[in-house]
Amino acid sequence: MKTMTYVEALRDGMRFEMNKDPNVYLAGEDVGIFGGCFGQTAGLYQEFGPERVIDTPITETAIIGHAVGAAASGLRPIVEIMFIDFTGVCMDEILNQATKMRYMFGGKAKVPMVIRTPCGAGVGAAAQHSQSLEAFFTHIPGMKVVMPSVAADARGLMIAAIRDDNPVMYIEHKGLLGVEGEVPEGDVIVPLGKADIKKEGSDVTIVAWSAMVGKAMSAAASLEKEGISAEVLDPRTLKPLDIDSILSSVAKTGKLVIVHEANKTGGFGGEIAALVADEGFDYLNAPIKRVTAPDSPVPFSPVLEKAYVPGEEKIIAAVKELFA
Amino acid sequence: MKTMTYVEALRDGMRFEMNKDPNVYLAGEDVGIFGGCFGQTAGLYQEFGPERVIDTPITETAIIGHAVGAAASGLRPIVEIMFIDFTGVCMDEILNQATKMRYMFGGKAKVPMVIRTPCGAGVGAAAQHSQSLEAFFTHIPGMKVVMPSVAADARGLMIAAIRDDNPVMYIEHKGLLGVEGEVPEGDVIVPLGKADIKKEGSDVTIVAWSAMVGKAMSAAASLEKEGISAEVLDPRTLKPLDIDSILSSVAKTGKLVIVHEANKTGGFGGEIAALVADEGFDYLNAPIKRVTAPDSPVPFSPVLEKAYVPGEEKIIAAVKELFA
Amino acid sequence: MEVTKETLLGFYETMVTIRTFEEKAMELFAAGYIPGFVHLYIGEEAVATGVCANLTERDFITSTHRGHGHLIAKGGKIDLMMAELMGKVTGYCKGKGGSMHIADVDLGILGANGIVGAGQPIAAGAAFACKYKKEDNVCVCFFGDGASNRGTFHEALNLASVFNLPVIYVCENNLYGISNCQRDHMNVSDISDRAASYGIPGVSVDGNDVMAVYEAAAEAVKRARKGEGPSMIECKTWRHRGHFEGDPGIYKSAKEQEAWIKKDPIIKLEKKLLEYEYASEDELNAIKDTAKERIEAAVEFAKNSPDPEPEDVLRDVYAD
Amino acid sequence: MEVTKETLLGFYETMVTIRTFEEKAMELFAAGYIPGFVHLYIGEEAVATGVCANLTERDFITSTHRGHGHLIAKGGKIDLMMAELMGKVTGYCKGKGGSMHIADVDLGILGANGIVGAGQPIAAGAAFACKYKKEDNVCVCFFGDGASNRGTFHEALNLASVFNLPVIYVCENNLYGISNCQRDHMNVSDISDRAASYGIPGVSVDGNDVMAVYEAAAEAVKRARKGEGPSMIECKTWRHRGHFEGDPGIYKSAKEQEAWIKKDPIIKLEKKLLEYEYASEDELNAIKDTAKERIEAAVEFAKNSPDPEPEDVLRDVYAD
Ligand SMILES: Cc1ncc(C[n+]2csc(CCOP(=O)(O)OP(=O)(O)O)c2C)c(N)n1
Ligand SMILES: Cc1ncc(C[n+]2csc(CCOP(=O)(O)OP(=O)(O)O)c2C)c(N)n1
Ligand SMILES: [Mg+2]
Ligand SMILES: [Mg+2]
Repeated sequence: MKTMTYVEALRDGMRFEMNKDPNVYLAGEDVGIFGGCFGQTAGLYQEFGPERVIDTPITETAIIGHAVGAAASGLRPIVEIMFIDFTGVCMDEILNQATKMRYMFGGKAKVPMVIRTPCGAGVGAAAQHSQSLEAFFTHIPGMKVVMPSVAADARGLMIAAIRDDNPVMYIEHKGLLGVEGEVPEGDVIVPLGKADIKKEGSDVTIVAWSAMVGKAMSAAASLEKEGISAEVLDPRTLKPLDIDSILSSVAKTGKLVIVHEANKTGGFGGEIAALVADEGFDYLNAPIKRVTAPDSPVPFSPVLEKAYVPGEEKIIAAVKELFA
Repeated sequence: MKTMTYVEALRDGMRFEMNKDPNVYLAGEDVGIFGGCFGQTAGLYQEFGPERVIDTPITETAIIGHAVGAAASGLRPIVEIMFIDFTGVCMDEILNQATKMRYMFGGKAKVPMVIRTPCGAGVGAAAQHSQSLEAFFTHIPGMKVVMPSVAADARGLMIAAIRDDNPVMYIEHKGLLGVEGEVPEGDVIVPLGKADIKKEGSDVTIVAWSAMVGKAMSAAASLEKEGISAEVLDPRTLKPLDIDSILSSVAKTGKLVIVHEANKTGGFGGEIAALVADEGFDYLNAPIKRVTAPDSPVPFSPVLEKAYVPGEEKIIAAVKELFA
Repeated sequence: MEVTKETLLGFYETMVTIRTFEEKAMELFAAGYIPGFVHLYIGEEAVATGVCANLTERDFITSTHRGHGHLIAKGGKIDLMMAELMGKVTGYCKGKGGSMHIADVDLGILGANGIVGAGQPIAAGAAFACKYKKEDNVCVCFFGDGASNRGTFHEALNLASVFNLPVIYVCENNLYGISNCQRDHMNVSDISDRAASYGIPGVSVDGNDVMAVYEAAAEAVKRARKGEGPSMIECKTWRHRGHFEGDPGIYKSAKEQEAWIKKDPIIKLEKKLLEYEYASEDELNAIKDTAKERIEAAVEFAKNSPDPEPEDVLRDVYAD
Repeated sequence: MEVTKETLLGFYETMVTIRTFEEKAMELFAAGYIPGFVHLYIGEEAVATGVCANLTERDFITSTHRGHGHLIAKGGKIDLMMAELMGKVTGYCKGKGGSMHIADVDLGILGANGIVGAGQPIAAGAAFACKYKKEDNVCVCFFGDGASNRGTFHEALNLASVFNLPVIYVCENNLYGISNCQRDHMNVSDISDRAASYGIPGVSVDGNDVMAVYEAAAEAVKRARKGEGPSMIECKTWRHRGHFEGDPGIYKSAKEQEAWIKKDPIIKLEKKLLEYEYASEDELNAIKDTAKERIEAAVEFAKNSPDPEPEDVLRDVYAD
């Protein structure tokens, strides 16, 4: 174990695989000497050189499109989209090429590629640089989606994502990059599709991912003091989703609160709620609550942004409603 | 009332508004002399001329992008994306420009534009020409989404969409274009955000939209014979959603089945299930079921396509599960 | 450039095979054997043939919605193609793809594509892989005049140029994108002029003259193999049929159509072969007959093949 | 082209106002008054100034992430801008947009934009509206060298050409897209050469020479107003600061930076004004002082303005 920040951990995951497999390379805007907009790739250019750490023009369509072609021809690209908000620019390449190629070709192609991209509000970057768009990608067959919440997962999921033979959206949260944690060294992966129970509890299940895990944990700590024992579950991978772990937890607690930073309507919280309202209906003894951002673009002003991002108080309030 | 097909009805809606408001124009690929890939715009070029019915190059990004600029400068564009699958090409223009401009500008812009686009499988058009992507658009604040299931709604929602001062996705289903129905003439709109109860019933609520409404209706007819009285509700507009009508229905029936053609995971059925599992939890006496396409791209072969598209039998089976 | 008799006869065979395949597809579509959309390559055979004659199995291509000709020219198996058109489980894609998605990755065929212009960056990626692995194989990207207006064209050619990739962009300018004719969809007459925006060499050739196409492609492929970077070739040609089967093509004038039909690439090549005395009429007919037989056999194979099973729907979504 | 003393002094005043605004923004950002990202226009003032001098309130512009200069040159109100930078409810966007989204639709300013290249098709759309309404107003689209590699550039310029729209594409080539310098992101030296791909006239000018920019834009705006279609102008310039505040700019050489600082557009204009005896040093200083006072007043206004209320989050999502 080693203490590192989330950003160091995800970088270390890339470095580990790049050292291991010469077919792994990294491409994107300003990933080279600049080191990435939030320093995610700092030092990799110096370590691996311009043939494996590649600055591209501002050209998201070609970044993802080229990765599809490279992956289908035997390489394992990691491509960065500087902000998840820019995936709109290359959505066709994600929606209709990367994720569908294998199926359309009758299983006769492999497209192993990782799209690394930061999400999230909280840094005053406003509507086009702060979104949480994971729901889009969970809706695309052929795609996998991971959203680490702590440094260890940032590294372990990165290695697993690179080794996976399918397109993987690796969504890192801007607000977590600087957060430290204990990280195992060496060839340790976090398997895709396995949830992590961050805290055991018996009265209510809180499912949260990415930056919301921390808030759910503080909320759970506060609730504990008031006598409510919350279990906090981080799915870590949204697609494939470890629904079994969620159902087991709800079977125990009978209550479910889902927390995400994305807009409420059409967010992935709906999917989880729907699965539980079907497969776990008999376990439930109270409504399923979602704590999310409101249905607005991300506002600029810190006052508004604070009102936008779901906070500990809102989680606590939602849980308490279930006990009212 | 007049009998017309769904495609005639939606065209008549465009014609009606174009006659009424000179600022309404239509642009897209092959919408002119060719009349649209499925004949949607046939005759409009002849009627309104090349200044108002405009063929564009193959350039979805510029089609939507130009519409944003035109709408913000006082026009009311209707723009066609030939297949909803191609919205990936112009997703940035939809996600970050059209729908966010008003908010980002502090309410000081209006972007009245209609994006008309066909969805749906069933014509052997395979993975890149058959998708049902409505869930994406429901997740975007600032957007409205309509999906007519019958000719009357095709016309009435079209007029309402054109008059709306916001971006509206108008999603027409390829499989419905030739279906006839009674359509009111003149200045009759179907307001956005109002569900339609297609059939009253007391035992179970089936929510379905677009091409699934017809299948839900046949399923309901079959179920009736077996003594199960299904209420069939067509939201017509997914965003804003008439959740009150859905809740009232579930309050009566206690059971909910949601049917959509889109892939299950991340589909809009999850959102409806989540809303009901929250606000209507106390009404429910059984799990919420979803009947949807499986999580695969749309396959080409008719045998596979038939297995892909949710059919009457699957709806019946899902309903019966609730009574087992 | 000297071209042997064998080479020219090889071109002829390929072009005739494509034509015969397409005529059969037309017939089968009309008879209801082929579901969905079918975009035929009739009239454009010289392009795929002349270009792919410069490639080996280790080279890559990306194709389009109008892809049958590219596939055949690159060595694709016509029985597996025909079975795929009919949605059979023996088809190239096990019936999951159909005409717009036929692929043979082992032969470097990275797929037809239903999204106009989508192959352009994918081709850059395949070429990137060639370069990354320090091999001398290359990638050819086929696309239409209409596709040259897409943003992907701009981004892909710029990327290819900046990375100095071994990729050849081949524009099949048949003067129309569905109903939209070139003078309405762009204000340049030679699309190859657009290569200048990327510092890439661009040439325009008669796309109905297989020799002209072959030579331009030979030059471009040589440059690419030597590490001298991307090129663009515009081939001016014409599709004889509607955009897809079922399109009556009302947007084209009869005069234009007639003039172009006279420039049929196969007739052009036939004349040359007879003129050079590389073949007699009988010999040419024999080639045609062989093609017909091969296609008939493919049709038989396809017709006798089983459909996929409904359960197959959920297979092949992910690699594990 | 003859330019009067008044015009030149007007340019000077605008450029100085932009510079002063930006220097103040820099200071306020460092002091924590401005959240988020701030991209400063220092060094590029001649472009916005020379271009917008040809526009009226009825004309449109689309701007970029580096938009303060465009807004000021087009007549934007600096107090509302400053308040917006600080996220105040009195700001142009009621605090919802911030630096990257400032807009004033009434003045034809269709917004700064956080998506590189997104303004290109939007500008075509505004120009489309001008033409559709048969008015003689025009739209100017500002964008960077990096943005000229985006697909939007290609699609928008092609559309503008095919539709013959009154739009002027102004490329601010400051030689870098963040850390990626022009020779690494494209293989052409004059970006204006790309206009040829669309049959559009393109010129390159010294973007630090306000007169050169003004004249090129005058010509292009005249063409557009007369219905003669789109144009492209490349203005070669340099940003003095990092890409955004906080970027130390390690990717730029000190030598390059030094050489360009010497070509500061304001100093260039000052020299000319003194040389022509259009103004004395004192008069120039007076202009600078006035600009400072105006900016200070704007800062006061902004600082004294209230924040939005948390409930405002859900307002302005839809027009009703
Ligand atoms: C992105 C996208 N837009 C539109 C279409 C619909 N479409 C299919 S083929 C075609 C015309 C293509 O024209 P061109 O590139 O010239 O190729 P051609 O058909 O002439 O061979 C269009 C518009 C599509 N498939 N993809
Ligand atoms: C589509 C998109 N890709 C990437 C970015 C991140 N980004 C913001 S500004 C910038 C550089 C833009 O360069 P250029 O167009 O030359 O403008 P400059 O900053 O030099 O004025 C980049 C890459 C973005 N905002 N949008
Ligand atoms: Mg064409
Ligand atoms: Mg720049």
